[in-house]
Amino acid sequence: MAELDIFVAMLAIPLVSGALLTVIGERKWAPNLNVIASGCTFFAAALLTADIITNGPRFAMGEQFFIDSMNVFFVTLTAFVGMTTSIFSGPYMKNEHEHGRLTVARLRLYKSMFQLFMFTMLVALTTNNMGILWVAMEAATLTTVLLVSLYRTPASLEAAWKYFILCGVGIAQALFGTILLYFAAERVLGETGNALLWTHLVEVRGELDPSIMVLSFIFLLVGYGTKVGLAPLHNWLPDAHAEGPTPVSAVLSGLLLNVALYAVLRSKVLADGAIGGDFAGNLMMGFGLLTLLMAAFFLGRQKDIKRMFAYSSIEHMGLITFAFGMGGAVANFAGLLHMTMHSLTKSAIFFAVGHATQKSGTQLMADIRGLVRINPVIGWGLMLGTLAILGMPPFGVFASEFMILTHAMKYHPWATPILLLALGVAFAQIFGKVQPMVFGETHAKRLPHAPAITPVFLHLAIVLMLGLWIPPYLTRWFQEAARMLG
Amino acid sequence: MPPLISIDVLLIAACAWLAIGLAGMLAPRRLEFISKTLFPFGSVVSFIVGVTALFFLGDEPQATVLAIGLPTLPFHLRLDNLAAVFVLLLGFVSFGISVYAAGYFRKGEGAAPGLLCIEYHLFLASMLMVLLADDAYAFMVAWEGMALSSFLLVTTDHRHEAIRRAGYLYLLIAHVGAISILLSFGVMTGGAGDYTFAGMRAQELSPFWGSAAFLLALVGFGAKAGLVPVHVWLPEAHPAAPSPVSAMMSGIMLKTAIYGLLRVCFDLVGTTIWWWGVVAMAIGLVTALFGVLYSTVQSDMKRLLAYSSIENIGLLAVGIGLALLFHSFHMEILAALAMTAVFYHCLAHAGFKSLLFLCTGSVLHATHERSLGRLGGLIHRMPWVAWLALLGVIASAGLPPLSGFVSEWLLLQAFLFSPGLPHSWLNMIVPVAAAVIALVAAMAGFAMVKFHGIIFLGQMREPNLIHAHDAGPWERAGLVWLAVLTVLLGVLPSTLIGLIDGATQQLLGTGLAGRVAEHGWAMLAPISPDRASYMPMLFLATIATVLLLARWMVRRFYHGRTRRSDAWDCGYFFQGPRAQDTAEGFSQPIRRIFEPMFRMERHFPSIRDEQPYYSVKVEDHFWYWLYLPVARVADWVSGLIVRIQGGRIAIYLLYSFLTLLLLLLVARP
Amino acid sequence: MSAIIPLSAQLINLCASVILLLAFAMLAQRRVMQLINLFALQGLVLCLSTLIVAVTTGQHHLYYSAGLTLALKAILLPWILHRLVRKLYVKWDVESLVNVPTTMLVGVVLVMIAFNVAQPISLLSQTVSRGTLGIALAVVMLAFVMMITRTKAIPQVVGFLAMENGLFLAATSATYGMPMVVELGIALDVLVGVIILGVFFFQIRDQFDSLDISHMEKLKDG
Amino acid sequence: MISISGLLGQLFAIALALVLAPLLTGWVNQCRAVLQSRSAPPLLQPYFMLHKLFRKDVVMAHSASSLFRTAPFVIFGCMLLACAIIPSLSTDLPFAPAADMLALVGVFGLARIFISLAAMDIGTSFGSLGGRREMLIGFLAEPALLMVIFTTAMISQSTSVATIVETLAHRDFIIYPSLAFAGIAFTMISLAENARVPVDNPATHLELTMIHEAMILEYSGRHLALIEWAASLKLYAYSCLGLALFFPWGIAEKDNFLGLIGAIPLLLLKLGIGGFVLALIETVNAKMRIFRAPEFLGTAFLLAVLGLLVRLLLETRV
Repeated sequence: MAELDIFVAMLAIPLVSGALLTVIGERKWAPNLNVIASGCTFFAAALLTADIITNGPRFAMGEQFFIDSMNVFFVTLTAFVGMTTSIFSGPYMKNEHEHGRLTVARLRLYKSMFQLFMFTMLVALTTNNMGILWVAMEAATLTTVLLVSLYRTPASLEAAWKYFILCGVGIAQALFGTILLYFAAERVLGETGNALLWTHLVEVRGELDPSIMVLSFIFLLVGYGTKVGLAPLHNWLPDAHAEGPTPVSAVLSGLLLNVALYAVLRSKVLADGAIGGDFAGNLMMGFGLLTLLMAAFFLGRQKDIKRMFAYSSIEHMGLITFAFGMGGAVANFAGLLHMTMHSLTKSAIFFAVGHATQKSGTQLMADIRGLVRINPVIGWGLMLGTLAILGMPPFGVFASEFMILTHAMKYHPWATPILLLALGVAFAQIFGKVQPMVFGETHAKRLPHAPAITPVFLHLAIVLMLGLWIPPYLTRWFQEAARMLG
Repeated sequence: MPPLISIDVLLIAACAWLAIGLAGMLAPRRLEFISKTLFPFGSVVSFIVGVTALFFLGDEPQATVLAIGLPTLPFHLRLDNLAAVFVLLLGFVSFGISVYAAGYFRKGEGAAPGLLCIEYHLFLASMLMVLLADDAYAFMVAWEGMALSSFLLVTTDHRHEAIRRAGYLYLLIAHVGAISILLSFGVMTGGAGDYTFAGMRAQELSPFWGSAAFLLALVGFGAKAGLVPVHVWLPEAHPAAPSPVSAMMSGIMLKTAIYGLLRVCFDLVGTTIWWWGVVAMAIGLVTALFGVLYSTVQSDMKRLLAYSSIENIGLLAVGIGLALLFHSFHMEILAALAMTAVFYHCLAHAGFKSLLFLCTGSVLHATHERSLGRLGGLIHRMPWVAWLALLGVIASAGLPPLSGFVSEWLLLQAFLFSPGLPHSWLNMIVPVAAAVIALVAAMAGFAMVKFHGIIFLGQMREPNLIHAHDAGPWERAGLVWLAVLTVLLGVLPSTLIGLIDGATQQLLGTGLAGRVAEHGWAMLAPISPDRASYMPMLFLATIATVLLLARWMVRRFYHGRTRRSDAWDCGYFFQGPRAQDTAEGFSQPIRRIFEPMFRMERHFPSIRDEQPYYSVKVEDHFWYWLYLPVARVADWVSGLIVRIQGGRIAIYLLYSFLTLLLLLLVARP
Repeated sequence: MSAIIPLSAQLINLCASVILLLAFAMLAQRRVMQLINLFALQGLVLCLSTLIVAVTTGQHHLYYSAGLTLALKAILLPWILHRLVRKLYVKWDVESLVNVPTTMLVGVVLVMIAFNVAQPISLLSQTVSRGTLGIALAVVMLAFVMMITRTKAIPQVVGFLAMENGLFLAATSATYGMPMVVELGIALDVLVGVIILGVFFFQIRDQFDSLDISHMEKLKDG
Repeated sequence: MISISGLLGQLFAIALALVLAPLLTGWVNQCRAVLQSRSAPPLLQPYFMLHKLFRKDVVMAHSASSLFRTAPFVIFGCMLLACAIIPSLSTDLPFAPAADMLALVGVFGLARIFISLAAMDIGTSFGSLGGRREMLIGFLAEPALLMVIFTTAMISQSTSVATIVETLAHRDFIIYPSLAFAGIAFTMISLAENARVPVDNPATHLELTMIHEAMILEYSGRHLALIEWAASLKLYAYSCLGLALFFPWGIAEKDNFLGLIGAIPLLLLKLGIGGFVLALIETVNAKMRIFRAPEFLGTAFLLAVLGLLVRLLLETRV
């Protein structure tokens, strides 16, 4: 079975290369291996996607893994952003090394953990087992904890510690939720090992006991929600984003949050089936709005650029959660689209931010000035990325925000003022801070290694294209996924 | 292959602009190539756009659907008469501006030429798309694209903090406005979820929701047009931009907001309630009065013009309000009169304001000076610019026989025949509104005399002005083209009203063309010659004849001898340039009469001062009444909310715990 | 619900109660070594209770699960923690943000809440150990409180691990344990987590000269 | 379209204006001198002045530009156009449709802008002071004038001068209170616009109080002559306008040649009385400080608006 091989390859490449990099990560060509491995992963993911598009959903490794149109889309996205991030991190990490901020050993750690992180995320996305999903999420936390603390500065340790404890506790709650889910499922499916398999659960979701599922969903939402960054569980997120190396911030924002949200979505589908009504949806909408509003007001007091964009990620996660909370084909479509756009745009922004902070030697926004004058490409990348993330057409973020807003106007008009207030405030705050960084005068010098600008513009080009034209097969794919989410 | 229809031509034109912009990116530093090849190409496209619209006017609407956009909502485009009037404006005015721009951009000023080229042409293309858009998504994309590209153009010279601030303020208010517009569209779909304009037209809205849509649109488009109190960005952004861009923003972009307002009020909402007109009129009057008052007291030539644009937008809003009022009472002829005035003023203002902004551009290039206090006497060095600016000034002051007068005349005519409205209150208010309009028109004259007199006339206030040079051939050509437009609009009102009448008919069901056409091209009598008429050609001819005849006769019967000498010094020894009125001095009466309208910081010299000086800084009340309080509240809320992130992990855990507990106790399906 | 509760169930309930008691004891404990010992004891009782369920129901994988608990939670983790405490010369006193009586009072309230929340569900369960679901939830919550109130890194981690104990108890009480693959995964995660934490402790002490997490309040907005 | 008689009438009206305008100025000066117990200059003094000025060389400042030289002709042209439009003898004027009342105000505005710009052109302190003050008076007087016109336009449902005059001249004798308000306002505006006491003093050369004179300080020779002539044309135009609006009786209608003949003495009589009244007003009033002028004109504006409201309130139901 060729498809199976592709799938196994996709999981194996990061795992093996992660292990390999642990051993030989100090070699000169190790960064290239990192890029090549990520490229191969993406290639495998693309093949897998092509296969799923033509042949429909399929299982792998017994029933333990299941690839359907919903997660294959996340898989491709994850593999793609993983690849571009690895391209970006090459020169970035070299510069960090030359600045003396990272030793060779740490670089090795970085590369191997990056690959393992990719592995855990791909597992989390493709697993059919809600338990394995939990395990993979926890493993993703562990790998990223090491990545966040890579600099070993007091601040990065503090951030990593908070990240570990808060997400550890959060994920423990998700485990409780998973146990309750198993409990509910076991009463229907019996004591087989299949009771946590999502494909089975979906079939019987109507029969799951509602009172258990209510508790289960609350625990799952609070648990995975911590990782998504829903307010008021988000406190780890800005610290971890700000203090880790920038490529890590990019994948955290661009991928990890998505994967956590994916876990919430899987749970929601089950909860919806069991509980009926809008219980899960309403909870998510409430969390989404709260998160959105809070993050928007947080933005105003930020001094650190990565921290600010971390809050922007929280804000967008709030918006996406709200969209999925509304439910229905259109809102789910919009939510999925927005996840894609946010991943691509935010990671592009972090790429640009990474180079910008390296150039300026600081993450303090007040000290970063005149990027277009030292490096127009990076400056414009940051400017366009920021405009895109703020929902300026013709970038794709606007397309999804447009759909979310219009859908909200139709079904939940009361929420529109809150959404708009938050979006307006976010615009004012972020743009007001980014503009003087990009424009104006500067005294910064050039860097020893030229920045990798391809990823930034590749991402932005895709976002731009999706804002103007979504290819039909992508539309079909989104629609199918949206339908699965109910 | 189907024949090429107007909308196709326009689409191709938009693509051509984009292509020209991208071509600029290929060689971003080659100024000669960009300014002497690409910009002229762009101007040719502009001209084609204008001509296409000219030939289209009066035809049936043409629609098309592009395969881009959202999967559920591809780009719908439609060219109808309303859009065509504005496309006409866009094409012909931008033609002049592009020709001018070909000679304007220099080396070493602001951004790379290639960047300017792409931003400039993107701006043009997005404005065209705004006019063609026929669904909410396409409209918003084009609308924000327009805001974005113009923002980038405004911040071309981003090294100055003030310009960055201006750009920020501009984009922020534009964005808030866009949100409001989007909401308005949302309301107009009436919950049906059909975001095409056709879908919106099909909806029957209740008065409440209709009013909501109207008010949201008024705020949204008002933010772009510069209606009070969302005008604050305009006097900052317009002066900050390079002059061709200022011209384009004031001349064309503001009109797209008017277009949007017309589109919503008369086309999409479907119903009209009389008080909408009153609201629009009231806001318009306040805006006009505010704009003109502030324009008289400015000391920066481009700010002066920017405030004058606010004034003109106010007049347009008044016209729209009046049309709404008449329309709601089914007084269609009068509504058509007001509407024609609106269209005409759009065209007229686009022409003369672009002309004036371009003139300031030439002055800026020649002198590197924007402050009125350092200019003067430039008519000797740059006669072309000075005389062409004089045309703009006369038109802008609303004086015959140029374009500004025609629209003001039409507007006042509409006011004059307003009695007969079924509300006695309205009957009282309308004349008062007319009085305010009259005041505004007269004060516009004051501001314009100040503008022209202080820049071009008198003695040079700074010695280096002697090195100023006149505009180059490209710039001159652009200026002449716009001046010609201004004159044509002034002297051929009947013909032009006949042209744009299709749009009036489309919106109101009736137009003025029939009545106007009866009296031939020379005479404008929209209702009947007994009631009111205006023959600009005769007007112009009489003055010209008298002028020439008087000159000839004086020389024939007496002589034409002239001698030069020093100016009479009235017994004062010192009569240097410093003795002339300053810009501040010129507007002193206005500041004195309308003192409460301004927020002034003045410093008066006292007897004991070692180095006495006088200074005055005029600021906008709205900053202190509206914007700063809002910013302060937002900041205060931020201050409260960030306390959540106190840094203590125990507290974070507590949040998590309490959330869980709360959900366990409270959340029930 | 039958009037006579079978012996096995009585034993399980007893074990669960002991676990709850130990959770309270940990909440009140002021010495770090004692805290670790209490945690080990909790692991032991948890293992015992799993074993009883396994014997009663004959579920094979529960034996493995009990063995895993014993190895990991009663022996390996306490040992690692002990070593860490000794190597790091941690002060033996444990400081609490809130005084102990208040914490206990809060704990009692939480237990009531946990029981109330869990009761309707536990009735649905068919396992012998179903009554203990409420206790499991209470243990989770108490561990949570412990994490909130402790200012040092190690007690916080112990709290975290105690929470895992609660979860494990829940798993056995409600469903006779999770599928084996999941349990293995969880165990692996916990182990790796603790190892990473151990590494962390050294780094934290190097950087902050202390394991007092009140030093780690620099990253903030408010 | 344009009848020969109409054209002749038009040309006659223009010629009459050119001839009568300086005479009116002379008459006002004479009346004023008599009222102020001075010995009067000859009635024809303005003609002598014009002749003298036309003969003289022009002395121009070095800083004078082309605009400075063009302005007098434009101003003269504007005023002549105004006189051509305003019916003095007959309403049968072919030029009348060229500009209605609104355009008439526009013509005055155009002239004002040119004279102000010309004043600023030399770049002396007095010139710009005069220009500024002229614009100040202008922007206050112009809306007030428009309001007066609105009042009359509403009565006749037209802004065409001819129609208004015809309507007002041939109405039944109804007392229009609004016209009283409008009349007072119009008088005040005329005083201000023609640089008369109490707003300005045409005879003054005291630098700090002058307005009109300050603007034309630099003019000499033929240019000054044209400006002076234009000033008297303006006075004539305003007088005729006032007479036509408020005392329209006797102005000939279309195709009424006899009426035209009868209208001439009547016009002279009315102008004579008007000139005397003007002189009287100038004599009994003192010149105001320049900053009282806005109040004065503001009052005129309010009166005009009041007139309009009165018209709407009291007269529309009739």
